Amino acid sequence: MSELIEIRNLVKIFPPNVIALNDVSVYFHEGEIHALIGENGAGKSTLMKILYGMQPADSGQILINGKTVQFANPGEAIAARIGMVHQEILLINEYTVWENVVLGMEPVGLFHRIDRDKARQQVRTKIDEFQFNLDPDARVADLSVAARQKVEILKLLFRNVSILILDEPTAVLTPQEIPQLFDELRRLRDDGHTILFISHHLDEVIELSDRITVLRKGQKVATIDTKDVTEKMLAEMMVGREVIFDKIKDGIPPGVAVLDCQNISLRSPITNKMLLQNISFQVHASEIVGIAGVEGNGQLELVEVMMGLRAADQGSLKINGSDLSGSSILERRKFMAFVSQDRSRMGACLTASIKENVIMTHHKLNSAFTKSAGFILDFAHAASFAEQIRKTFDVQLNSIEDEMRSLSGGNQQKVILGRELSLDAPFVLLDQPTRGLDVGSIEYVHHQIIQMSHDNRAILLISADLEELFRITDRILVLHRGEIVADLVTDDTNITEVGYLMLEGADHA
Amino acid sequence: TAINLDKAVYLINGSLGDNSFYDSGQAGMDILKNEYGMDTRTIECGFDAGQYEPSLEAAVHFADLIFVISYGFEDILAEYADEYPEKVFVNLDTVVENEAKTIINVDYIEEESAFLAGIVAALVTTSDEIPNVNPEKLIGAVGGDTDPVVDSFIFAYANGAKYIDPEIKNETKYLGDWVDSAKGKQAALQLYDLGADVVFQVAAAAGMGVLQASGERNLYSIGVDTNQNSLVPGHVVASDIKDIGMSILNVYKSIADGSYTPGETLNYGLESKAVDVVFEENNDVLPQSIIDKVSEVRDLIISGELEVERYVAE
Amino acid sequence: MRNFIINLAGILIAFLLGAIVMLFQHYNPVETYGALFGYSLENMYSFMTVLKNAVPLVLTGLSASVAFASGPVNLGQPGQLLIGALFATIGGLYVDLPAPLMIPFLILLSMLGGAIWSGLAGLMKQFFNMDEYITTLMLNMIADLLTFWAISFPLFEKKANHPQTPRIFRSGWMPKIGDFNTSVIVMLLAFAVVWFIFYRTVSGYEWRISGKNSLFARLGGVQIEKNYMRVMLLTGALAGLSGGLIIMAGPHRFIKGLGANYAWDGIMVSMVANNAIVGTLLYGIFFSILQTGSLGMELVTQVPSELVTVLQAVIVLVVVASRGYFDMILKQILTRRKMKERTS
Amino acid sequence: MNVIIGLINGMISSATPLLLSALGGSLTFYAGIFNIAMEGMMLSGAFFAVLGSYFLHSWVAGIICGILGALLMALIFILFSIVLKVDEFVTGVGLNMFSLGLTTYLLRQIFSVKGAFTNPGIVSVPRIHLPFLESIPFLGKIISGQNLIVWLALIATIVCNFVVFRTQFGLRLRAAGYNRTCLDTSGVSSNRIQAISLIICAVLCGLAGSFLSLGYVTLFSENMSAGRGWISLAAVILVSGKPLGIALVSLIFGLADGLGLYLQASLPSQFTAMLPYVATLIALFFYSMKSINTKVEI
Ligand SMILES: Nc1ncnc2c1ncn2[C@@H]1O[C@H](COP(=O)(O)OP(=O)(O)OP(=O)(O)O)[C@@H](O)[C@H]1O
Ligand SMILES: Nc1ncnc2c1ncn2[C@@H]1O[C@H](COP(=O)(O)OP(=O)(O)OP(=O)(O)O)[C@@H](O)[C@H]1O
Ligand SMILES: [Mg+2]
Ligand SMILES: [Mg+2]
Repeated sequence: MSELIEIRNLVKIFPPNVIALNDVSVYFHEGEIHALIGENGAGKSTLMKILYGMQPADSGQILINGKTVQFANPGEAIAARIGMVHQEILLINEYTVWENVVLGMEPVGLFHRIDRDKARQQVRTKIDEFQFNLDPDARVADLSVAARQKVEILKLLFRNVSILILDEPTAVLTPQEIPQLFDELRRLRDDGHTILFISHHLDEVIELSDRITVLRKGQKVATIDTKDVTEKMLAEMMVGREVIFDKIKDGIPPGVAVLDCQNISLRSPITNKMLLQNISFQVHASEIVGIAGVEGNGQLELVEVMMGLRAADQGSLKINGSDLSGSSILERRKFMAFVSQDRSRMGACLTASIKENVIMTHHKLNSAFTKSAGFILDFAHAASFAEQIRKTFDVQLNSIEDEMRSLSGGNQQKVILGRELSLDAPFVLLDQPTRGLDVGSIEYVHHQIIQMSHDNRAILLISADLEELFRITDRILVLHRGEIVADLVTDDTNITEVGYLMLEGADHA
Repeated sequence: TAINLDKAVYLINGSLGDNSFYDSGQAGMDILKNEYGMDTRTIECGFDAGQYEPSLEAAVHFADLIFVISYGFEDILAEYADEYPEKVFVNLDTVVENEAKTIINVDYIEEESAFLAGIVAALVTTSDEIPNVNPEKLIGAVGGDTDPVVDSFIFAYANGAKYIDPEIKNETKYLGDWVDSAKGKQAALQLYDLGADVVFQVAAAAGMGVLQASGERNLYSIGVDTNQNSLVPGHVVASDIKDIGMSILNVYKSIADGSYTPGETLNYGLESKAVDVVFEENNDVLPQSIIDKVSEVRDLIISGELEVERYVAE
Repeated sequence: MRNFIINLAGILIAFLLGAIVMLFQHYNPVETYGALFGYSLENMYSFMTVLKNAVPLVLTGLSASVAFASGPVNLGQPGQLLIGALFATIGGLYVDLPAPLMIPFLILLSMLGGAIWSGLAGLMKQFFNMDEYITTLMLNMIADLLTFWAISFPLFEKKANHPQTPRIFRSGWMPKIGDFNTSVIVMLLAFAVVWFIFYRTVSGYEWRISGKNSLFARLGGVQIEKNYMRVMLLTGALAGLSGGLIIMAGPHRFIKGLGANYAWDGIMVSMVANNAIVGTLLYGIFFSILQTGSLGMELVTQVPSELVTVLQAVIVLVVVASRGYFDMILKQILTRRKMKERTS
Repeated sequence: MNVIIGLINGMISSATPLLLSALGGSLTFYAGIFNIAMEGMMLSGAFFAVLGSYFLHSWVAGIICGILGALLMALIFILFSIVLKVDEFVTGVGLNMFSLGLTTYLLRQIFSVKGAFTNPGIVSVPRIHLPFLESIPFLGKIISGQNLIVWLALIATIVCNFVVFRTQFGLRLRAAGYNRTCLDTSGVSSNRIQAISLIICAVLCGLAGSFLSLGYVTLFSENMSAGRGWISLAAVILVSGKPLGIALVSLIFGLADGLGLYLQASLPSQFTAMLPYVATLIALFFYSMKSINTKVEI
């Protein structure tokens, strides 16, 4: 194997004080699958973005086939046959699959009119060539996340790239979808493509990759052949200490029913499709109930209905006997803590200070945060509260007056957890709380969730990560096409069964 | 008391560039500067209430002779005139009395010239000599805004037409705008569509659109404030002028030779020639009979035999 | 402090560009700028004039800043100013109270007027989901025509030569202390109140957060609709107040053209100040210096007034652009320093 | 009859500048630019059109100069908003002010007048007379005799509709507005697309300005765009940029404008002048009600 890409002494600094890459040197062989792992903020995405021409490096060199290159924009990288699928999916929802795929390489006819038939045909050929099972005319907005990811990859293949960069491609996939992706990636490798991929799932890394590079805090720890390592070794290299992955939920007997959802239904006003159908379940004190399901099967809608962002067409929601079905969000927040999967839109205000982020909701519910009959904020109290969260949750930060976005994702999540758990609500709604977090942070969050259950709280955990569900829940509900198709006791089921239910629903079980 | 005539200020509440009223005053100032060697300044307040007082303050510190157009700021002008009795304030187009009775006012009797404009319009619309004129007894006017000065023009214009033939009706459109010439043109076109043969514009820059509309329709229009007859040759039949510049010169001369009386109000009507209807450069579109008729009425007004009703804003 | 220096540098660059234009036109820039600042700052009278003319700029600027920073795109300051002025005028024409009552009464009335006008846009948003950005623009035009009608007909001063109302009762005039117009005190009070509300109260906190991320605020229990309406009403009241103060401090009557471009200039001030409350006050005064001083430019050096408009435009663009540019340079410097630190 | 024909012709001529600048605005709207500089571009276009026509004695030169004048504004917009990353709204406000100051200043410097410049030496854009169609009753008087730029506006509408929804550029244009990072990572510079959309916008606004100063009337007056840029922005937002929708809204607006002048017989002119703005509010009401019914939370 020859060295296809060589990265020499790359340095990238984000002022004022983040050194995202600190003298990183690594090389990638032609025709290998090379995994990049590391904790959140280790610099993985940054390294790949620099390679893809999305960000300039502050110093260092990139050589491709021995020649120094410097891409000013992704267009140049694509011309050099490098393509990247981003951590967050970058597609245009309003466009169809084929429009997304051909964007930037459209076949045109007279007057630069897009030759639609030809474009469709070309896309269909690519789809067939790689056995992707996609409809070129489907609108991306209507696709599942897995399908969208395929569209992203298809888009790169359409550009005939030989080097594919995939930033956390499995984060949004179900267990059943992952092997399919891996098959596709292997096939690509065998075709001669080089694949660089980032993942936090060490089992996947070991299964798929040929070699692995570990980054920690902007520096390269090592590049190793996959056959020489175990999951445990990798985890330790990443975080610098030992990590355990066993089931940690202890079987404390559940208490009284705290959350009681009955017959919640929701119909889409646009398509008239049932988004939620007769959802009924209970969560008891000290109990952790998981909701498993492929993304897009009603999780988002369920969260919206429960939080009061959207009114259900029918059904009731009670917590500790109080009917909250028609209540305002504020009323609900007296009973519910909420950690969302979308930190930047729902979980935090990134451009406000950390202090201002932690007092949200508290400022309404806890009179200690305000003075003069609730009109004036007590900033001294807010500051001491923020400091307390920083200590209790071990948040790495410079100053509580800094903007929230100056924190890494993991630390942002800690701040959010701190805020929500301090609310003293009997019920906690967690929507993919560990999404995009690294192993160390996930472990921390899991222990916090267990801790909550010890405090007698009722917890509902929505997660696409089955391992997570099996690790910390008492019961698992499976959501399929807006319906709860199974209510299983975690100890009496297994990953395969749940995975099957997620994909096929109850009818086929 | 001798006042210093080296410098003068022209202070206007609006902005130059109306192609008529304010600009005509500026022409007078330019003569003072170029022919009499004065150091002159013009201050434009752009209708900004906050600018008027500081501008007046600046003016009194700059010169002893101050020409002002004071619409809306009559009170401040009176205050300043009382505070600086040794300075000469010449207030153009309105009448402001201060306690010390020092302000010289120039009041234009624009009704007299607009009356003549109405006579021209009436004679045109009833003419059987002028090409393209229909028999309908309808004339039109386009005003910039509903504004007492505009209304006094139109009031007298309609009266002038009735003086010729009581059956003549006048239709008026207001633009609500002084710069939008496209809108001015549209209003004029509507008037022509209604059957008017001649339209009088009282709309400053927006009125240019009126004049051009007359060209497009091969019909007629009457200009305002300055001689606009040549702007659309053969279609602007006359212009109702208001020569502020000339009055500035007149007042200057009376001050220079000491013949002025502080506190006097000068009424400038047709007799003074500061307001008039002019036909020069109109490409001789009008038959001599019309011009003669206008001269005849002008003489009647000047001699006092015919009194033109003054407009009173309510 | 850093902010202050960056802004100052931006202003200096803008002036430099202005100077180049003047040189091209054969005006002496030193003399011209001397006249500009001389005229606005050289004596008490001119400085007091600057302050008085800053009142509407700062108040409409605060209105825009609070609105933009809280989310609603209230561009209705011009209309709200006019309606506020109209309300104060009506109050001042028909009610005669002793001054200590009259002045607060008219102030409140003008705020009410502005708030009604912005509230109208707010209601259209709440009930019909009509974008306030368009409704406020349209309401500006409608307010312009409505007030013009009011001063031309029902409130018209008989025998006036110009569309205008009679003067309001003397008790409604803002008192003057020498050349100092007390409307400036009202402005400073309003500034202090707005600052306090925005940075110290629960509502202000909720507005600021909603302005940055409304979904987050909503999920946090903030009642977005209620706050939206409150912001619209408060910002309308501020713009209305500026209209009322123009009447009470200035010509004491509603005349055609009143308010000129103050409200649009205020919106511009808030943008140059990046919607910061203190920045709005400072830039409001700064633009008042420019506008007041432009008189001096014209009088002393005869630079035509259009050039001042051009200069203002250049200042707006360059100050904002240079702020971003300096930020970039600062980042580069920090990066370089960090690089050195790293290697040593 | 004459009155109705007049009203329709008035509607067409009021609508033309709005339509042209709104089409420009629609391109920048699709490109994801919050562009309020149409007013300034149109004004600059109107001034330079007169300048070109007067000194070069040709309306073609006038239109070209008008377009160049608007392009000058677009280049400044690109410099500040795309190169220097200044907020688009601020850039637009600054630019509109700059355009007003510049045209007024040049008017004084070049033509030595303030306010308005009109001169028989300005060559206006011709009207297109269609002798065959002229004889058709009613319609003939509408179809024939329209200004060349009116026809250009009609063609521009069709071309814009085609370009936005059918061509390569259109796909990229809309992509820039929906998700510019996606476009960038597809290998197409979104900055470039945005810059091009601004340039085309300037061409259209330059035409709109030329229509104002060389088409409908033949003169330049200070601030003669008189708020049309803002109205066209409202039109763009009202129909979310769709070119055919813009054409309809512009016509409605033009009709309201002319109707307002007619209704002065029965209402004070200030109220009739409100008609176009009230019409906009009503249109917005229906548009918003439609979208409220299909609105999904968040
Ligand atoms: N516009 C921005 N301005 C400043 N910092 C930013 C900006 N965008 C991203 N960041 C930085 O990026 C980080 C978040 O980046 P990213 O979305 O990749 O999260 P992450 O690396 O996944 O975080 P974690 O590893 O903790 O999960 C933050 O630490 C922040 O410092
Ligand atoms: N645009 C940015 N501005 C400032 N800081 C940034 C920016 N992007 C990334 N960072 C910082 O650089 C560091 C590395 O970020 P990077 O996104 O490369 O991490 P990562 O390894 O991809 O993490 P994750 O696994 O969460 O994706 C982080 O500390 C992050 O805060
Ligand atoms: Mg990453
Ligand atoms: Mg008079």
